[in-house]
Amino acid sequence: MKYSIFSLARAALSGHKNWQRTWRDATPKDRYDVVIIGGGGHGLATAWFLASEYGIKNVAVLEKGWIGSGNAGRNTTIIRSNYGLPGNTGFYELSMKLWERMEQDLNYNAMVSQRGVINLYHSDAQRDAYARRGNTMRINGIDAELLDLAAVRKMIPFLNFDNARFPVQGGLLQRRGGTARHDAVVWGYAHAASALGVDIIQNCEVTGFVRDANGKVTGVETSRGKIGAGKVGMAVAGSSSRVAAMAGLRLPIESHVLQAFVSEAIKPLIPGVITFGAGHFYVSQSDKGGLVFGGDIDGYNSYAQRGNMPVMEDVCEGGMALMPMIGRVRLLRQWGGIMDMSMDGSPIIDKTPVDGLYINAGWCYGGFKATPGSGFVFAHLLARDVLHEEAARFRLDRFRTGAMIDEKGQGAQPNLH
Amino acid sequence: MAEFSWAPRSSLEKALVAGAHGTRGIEAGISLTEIRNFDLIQVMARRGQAAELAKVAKARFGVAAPNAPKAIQTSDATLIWSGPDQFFVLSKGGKHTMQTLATSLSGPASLSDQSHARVLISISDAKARAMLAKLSSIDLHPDAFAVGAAAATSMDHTSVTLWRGGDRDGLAVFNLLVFATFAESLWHMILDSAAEYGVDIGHSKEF
Amino acid sequence: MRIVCPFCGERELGEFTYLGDAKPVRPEAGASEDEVFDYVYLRDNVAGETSEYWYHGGGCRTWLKVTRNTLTHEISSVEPAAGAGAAKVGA
Amino acid sequence: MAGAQTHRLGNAGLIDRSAPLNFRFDGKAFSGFQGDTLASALIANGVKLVGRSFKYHRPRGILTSGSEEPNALVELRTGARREPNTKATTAELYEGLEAASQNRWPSLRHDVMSVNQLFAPIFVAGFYYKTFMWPAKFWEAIYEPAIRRAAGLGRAAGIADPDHYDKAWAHCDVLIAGSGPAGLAAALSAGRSGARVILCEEDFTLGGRLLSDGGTIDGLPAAAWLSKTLDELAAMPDVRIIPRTTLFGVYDGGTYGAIERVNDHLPSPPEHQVRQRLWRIVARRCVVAAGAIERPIVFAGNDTPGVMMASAMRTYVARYAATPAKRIALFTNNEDGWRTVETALGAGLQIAAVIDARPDVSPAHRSLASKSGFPVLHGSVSGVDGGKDGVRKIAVSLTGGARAEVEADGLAVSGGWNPAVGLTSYHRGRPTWRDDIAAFVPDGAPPGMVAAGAANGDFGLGACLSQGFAAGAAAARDAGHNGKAGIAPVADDEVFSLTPLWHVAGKGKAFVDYQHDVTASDIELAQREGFESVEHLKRYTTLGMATDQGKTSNVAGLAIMAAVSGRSIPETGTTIYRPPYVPVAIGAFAGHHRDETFHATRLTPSHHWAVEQGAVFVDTGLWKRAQWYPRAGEKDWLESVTREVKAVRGGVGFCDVSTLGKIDVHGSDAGAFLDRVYINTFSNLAVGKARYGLMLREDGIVYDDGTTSRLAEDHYFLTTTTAKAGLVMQHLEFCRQVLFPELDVQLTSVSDQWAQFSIAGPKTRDLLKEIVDPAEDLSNEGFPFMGAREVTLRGGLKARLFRISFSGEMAFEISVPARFGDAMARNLMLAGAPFGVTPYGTEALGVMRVEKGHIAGPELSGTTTAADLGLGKMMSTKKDYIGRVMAGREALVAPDRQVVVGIKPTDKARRLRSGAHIIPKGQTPGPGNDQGYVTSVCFSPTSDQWIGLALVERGRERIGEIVHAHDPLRGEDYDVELCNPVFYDPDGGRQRG
Repeated sequence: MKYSIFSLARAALSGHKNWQRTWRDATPKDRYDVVIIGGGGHGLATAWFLASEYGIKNVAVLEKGWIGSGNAGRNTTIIRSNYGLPGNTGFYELSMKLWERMEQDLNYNAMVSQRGVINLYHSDAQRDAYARRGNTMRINGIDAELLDLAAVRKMIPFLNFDNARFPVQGGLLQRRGGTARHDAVVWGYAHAASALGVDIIQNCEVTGFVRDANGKVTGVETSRGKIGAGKVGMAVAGSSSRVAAMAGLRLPIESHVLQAFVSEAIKPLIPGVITFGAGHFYVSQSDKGGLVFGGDIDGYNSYAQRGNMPVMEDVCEGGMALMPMIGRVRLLRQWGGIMDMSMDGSPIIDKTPVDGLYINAGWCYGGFKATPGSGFVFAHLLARDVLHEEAARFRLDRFRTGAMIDEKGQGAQPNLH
Repeated sequence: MAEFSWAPRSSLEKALVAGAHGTRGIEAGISLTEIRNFDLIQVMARRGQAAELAKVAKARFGVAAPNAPKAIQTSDATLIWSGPDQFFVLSKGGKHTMQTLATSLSGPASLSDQSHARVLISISDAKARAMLAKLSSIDLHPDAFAVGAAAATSMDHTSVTLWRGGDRDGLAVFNLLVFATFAESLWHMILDSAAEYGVDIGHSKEF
Repeated sequence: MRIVCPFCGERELGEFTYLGDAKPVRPEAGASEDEVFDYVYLRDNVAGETSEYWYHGGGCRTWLKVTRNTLTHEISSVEPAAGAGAAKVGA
Repeated sequence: MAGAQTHRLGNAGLIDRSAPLNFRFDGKAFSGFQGDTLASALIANGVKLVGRSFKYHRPRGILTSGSEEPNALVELRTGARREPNTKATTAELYEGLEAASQNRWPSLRHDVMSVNQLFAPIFVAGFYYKTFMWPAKFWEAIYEPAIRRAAGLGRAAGIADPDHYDKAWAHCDVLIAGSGPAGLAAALSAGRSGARVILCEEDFTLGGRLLSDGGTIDGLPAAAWLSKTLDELAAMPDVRIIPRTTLFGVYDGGTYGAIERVNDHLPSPPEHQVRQRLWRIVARRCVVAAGAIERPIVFAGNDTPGVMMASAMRTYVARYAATPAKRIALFTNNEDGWRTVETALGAGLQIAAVIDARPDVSPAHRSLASKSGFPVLHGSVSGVDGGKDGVRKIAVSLTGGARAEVEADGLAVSGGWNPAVGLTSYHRGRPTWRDDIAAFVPDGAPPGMVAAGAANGDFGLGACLSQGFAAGAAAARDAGHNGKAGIAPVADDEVFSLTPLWHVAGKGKAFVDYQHDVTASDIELAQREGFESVEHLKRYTTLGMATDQGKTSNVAGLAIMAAVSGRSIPETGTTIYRPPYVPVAIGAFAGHHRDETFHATRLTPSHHWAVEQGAVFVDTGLWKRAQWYPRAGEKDWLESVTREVKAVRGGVGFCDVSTLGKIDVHGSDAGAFLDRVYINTFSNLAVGKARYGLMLREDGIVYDDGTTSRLAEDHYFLTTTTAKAGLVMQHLEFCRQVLFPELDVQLTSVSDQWAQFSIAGPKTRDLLKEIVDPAEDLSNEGFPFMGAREVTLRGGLKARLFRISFSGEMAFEISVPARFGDAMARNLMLAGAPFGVTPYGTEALGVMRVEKGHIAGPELSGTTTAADLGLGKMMSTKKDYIGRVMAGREALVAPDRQVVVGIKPTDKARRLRSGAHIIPKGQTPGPGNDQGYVTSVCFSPTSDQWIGLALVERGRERIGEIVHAHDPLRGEDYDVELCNPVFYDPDGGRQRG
């Protein structure tokens, strides 16, 4: 059923008794052309693009729990394409353009809201680094503005301009950046992919790979039986190392916990996404009214999906340093996700050394904004066996050759990215 | 020729204002005293020389140097554990300087002068523990941190050395070595934490 | 999280800095690019008990080898890391 | 004058009638007493309508008496202290309190947005995912602003919080959450055993349900037992009870978070005191005695003001002597609900009827009913007639199908009790289902934690006491304390007979989640659309996501989901429990770390002297560094900086460079050690000499640079950049301890020990001769370039002198022990006065380093190789060192890498800016020809134009080429020439002279 205000009004007349499942509750078939491991945003987007762009509809998405139960459902919902290095810039802009048409593509309101993303700077050196980044964006056709102090004051007057330890000097603004409703992205892709014939199979955990005599992957073993596959793509974020290990692969990835926080709902207070430049704090306000905020990863390997107090304090300290008006707003809930932190802070989308197995991983704490782009280029790779031109540098062997994409310049230590 | 004055100046020279601070009209719950102008030498065993160092140190100081987080009072110095196979020698009046220690210790140990790298603050009175609980994550309960206990630890994300000296008037005395360039900043944090209890501030040339 | 420093006793997480997996051993001089690549970049990234380097920088400045479960954060042992990453010459 | 407390009982209660308090709600004056909450005081004044719901703006009244309250949320206080979403049920009344209802306009009684109720047929769960998509541009412009305005609850102050917060640590053997019978019994046994105990109580009065439900313990009335117990605990020196404190989270290693509302019960905190304190409690064991939360039953009209939880109703009557209603009906499915009847009757209130969903009622209650003259109806409440002024009539579906009506002005509801399973589930343990109480009980609690009493699903007073006592004793024993705990307090256990009832089908909206307006039909819709997983249910309907985190709604919601999806409740499962247990002010997590004390500040030894000189300071990491020293009449920073540079280049100047990291490297293998961490060799450095060194990360990228001097055979003095000082120390310790344990090396940071000054300019020697003992030979022969040794100053002070130059001038760096740093600055001014000595700041330092083509932070970006920086030749081929192998990877030695070059504008008047990109001349900028960027720029007084450094593809091969600087961010485009990065004195004659 097509979703619209008219269908809603019609449904209201019948007490909403006629709505169908948002996606079909599929049971696994014996074989698919493509099996995607991971029913998060990336996996579901990949399936949808396979079906809609590349005409490959005999596709299954296997999800260990409920769809969107990983990082897709535990992030701070920010979308942006303000990256500074070749390889990242074009890719994230591709993703941004796909965000901008997502709702019409999917017939699902994911509440993509381009209210702007500003990264504040507090020193000349930081300004220069943002100038470099912003110019990269502009050269790549992406909107970027470098704001001075007066402009920032006008735009977000409630920051601490008067007695700050690290006074704000300005900011790099991407007006097209913003937020999207994370769960709705998952449900929207599931809804649209399912409508095109993709099987979404929940509560189906992959426990191993089926290999032929040459070592080629020809299917997966799952908690719901063996499923054959022409190709297998993994999009399992924090579980990448675990799944890759089933195929005998070691990855340049560590799994880390990133915490995020939401406050009680309050009336509109914060316009877009604001990122503090002198501490670990970024914040936006959800449509429901909660301040959604976060900061740095905890810094140690973890699969626990929860973190500790030092980071919670660090983040709130950043918040109080930047906008002391939030002192009496209450933190309502904290949670943690498993980040697949790569060795250069940038993602990996590539074939693996194992024939038939494709990898989509290493998104660090930035996977949400990549969702549509990741799905698009991963679908391209699975369909055509070549990397999409906007993902050409996300090769797995770049660590071996030295062609890293290291935005933060921290080197082979994942917890510093 | 210009007349040069080489007056030493503590990092707290400006920030420390002697007298009362914080809540008035109650007996001060915190006493803060900065001890100025001391000698502090870091003694580190050379590789494989820890036993030898222990031997010569015992000969030099008359008591065994600490090999666990303790502060040991000798007749004219305090030996404070600062890490495995290393300790500080804290003294006054030039009794234990780089020069005087080198003669006895420099075989099995490397020495590094830290006399100017730290500020020494003594914290005491009835609310000392309550105030320190705002700055220190370690357990300072009398059973857990007895007289002579020491810790290499952090306050306000800054490394410090903390040890418990002899009690004064039946109340615990905590000594704190703070990095000199952080001292003014941490001092303000201490004052903020102590203000509610009422503070008596001073400085001294003696321990 | 609390880590029992073998020298200082139990201390708060904030006194420590994490580095990473303590399993890889630095290849000796003359090792190939492939060997060093493996050491620098590839990780088992275990979901479960693993040994890792932590630095007690906010305390006694000792590098520690901590055995910790990445699923539960429970720590089962802590020891000095002295020599843990040294090339196994002649091995 | 405040109105009369029309709904206050004449006696009883735990309020202090000798301490009347005035307060205002929505501008109207009222009065209450010390010991009231805002909610109890409003009830005492007959106020029923206190808020509006989130989506439909339905009128709402007070539902509970605790922190689980979903409805009675107010904006407390005014101005900068305004606190949105404050629960009236936990806010302590104080003199002058001001509160306002929220989420309504123009007033609580006449809320325009209640028109939303008309659209309720469309505003079902998730309706917004299905619409507002066309046209795409309308989302940000029209739909979303409207949604945002309508959503949200209270208004934040919008200006800086004027109050202070702090954070503290506490340590104990046994931590106890809750001071009800179970918690107090645990404190008694643990305390008597000799354990260090901390007990946190959320309420401002200790006692938990004893305060409302009374009872008999050890033969004493509850109040007497409570008072005796508190006296005993107070006498134990290692038992600490912290009221107004909620244990909100449990973290790793037995670390717990608690929030103490130190002064929230006052209009504002007294001077020098904090508003709230965040506690980080380290405990060996924890006993959760946080009780249980009574749950509503979902029926049409269950959100009408005047419908209240049965336990809350009797709390208001018994504890606060306030009467929510005069004629009360009870709807219960369990025995415990009947206590409200007993309390109400005892207070002289009328009972209209008891509607009991169970097939049977105990004979005792049956006789109470007949004695007191109220009917007992077997059945369920199917509707409520009432509105914003409260309940008028209650519709009842009797077992068997008949209908009845009850006239009442208050309806007490009890659907049973849910143990407070939050804390025990925060390490992702999933609670288990117990059929006998139809509730989840703790399971999989974090290590060291147990639940006791009602929190463990055992609701009887006797069970609470015995379980709490046993848990406290066991916890103390586990923590190593075996003292005599004595005998547990004894009380009888009440019967808790319950017939599960979650949802009464009927016409009209039946609310599951009051605050988020989630109804039973929303849950049915979610199931129909496939959102069957409880996490999907929560996310789709927003069930349990409000400020109460579903404390009253979650279990009912999943029970309804279980019913419609044909699964059992335990099969349906719970969502993940997440801290904090109650919302906590963000300010409390920050404590002192806000505003100027956000981070520590490091001051150089000459800081206060520089302040006297009028320096402008810049933040460099945690440091405050003098950036330049403006003089009267100078119009801008550029003029000051240019003067400083010229003064150095033409005479002499000095700069405090104490911020550099300084490390003593001792030991017989110190040289061998440095050979392994630097790309170049230090073991062959002569004593008395300094050398520039570059270190890589293990991935082959440049990590840091600095000069290292050899002061003795076994003693090097290493310097790092300011930015990397701590990290390099950590890295070197890793190398020393972990990688190269066989080497005899000792490392000590001496960054704070030495005050270090750079003295630069052709007249440097003249100045030094004034201050250094005349016996010291400072001539080129006696102290050549890159020399390093100890010297004596006039007056006898020892200093270290290094003949190194960052500025490219004849220069020395001089170090004195830090307490002499202030004197050093003053003495340099004195000694240099005849030569026009000029103090200079980091800006002039930066200008001179760019003029000399020295790399610094912008070039050490963490992505550049030694060769990129023009330092490839330093890489020794004769030894192994950190990063050597990875530095050889193909992409890191590729010929088309971006490398450091100089740039100067072809138009000499043109200003340069860092961050501009380099594009080949004549080409349209695009991703394909973006060949690099400008890293550092300055106005060079020496060249009399702007100059800069840039990282440019194949830059060194292109010296002399004119390229295009493209800076669309700042709307600038201009030509620059690629040139040798050493603009000044390229052959280095001046620094050697």
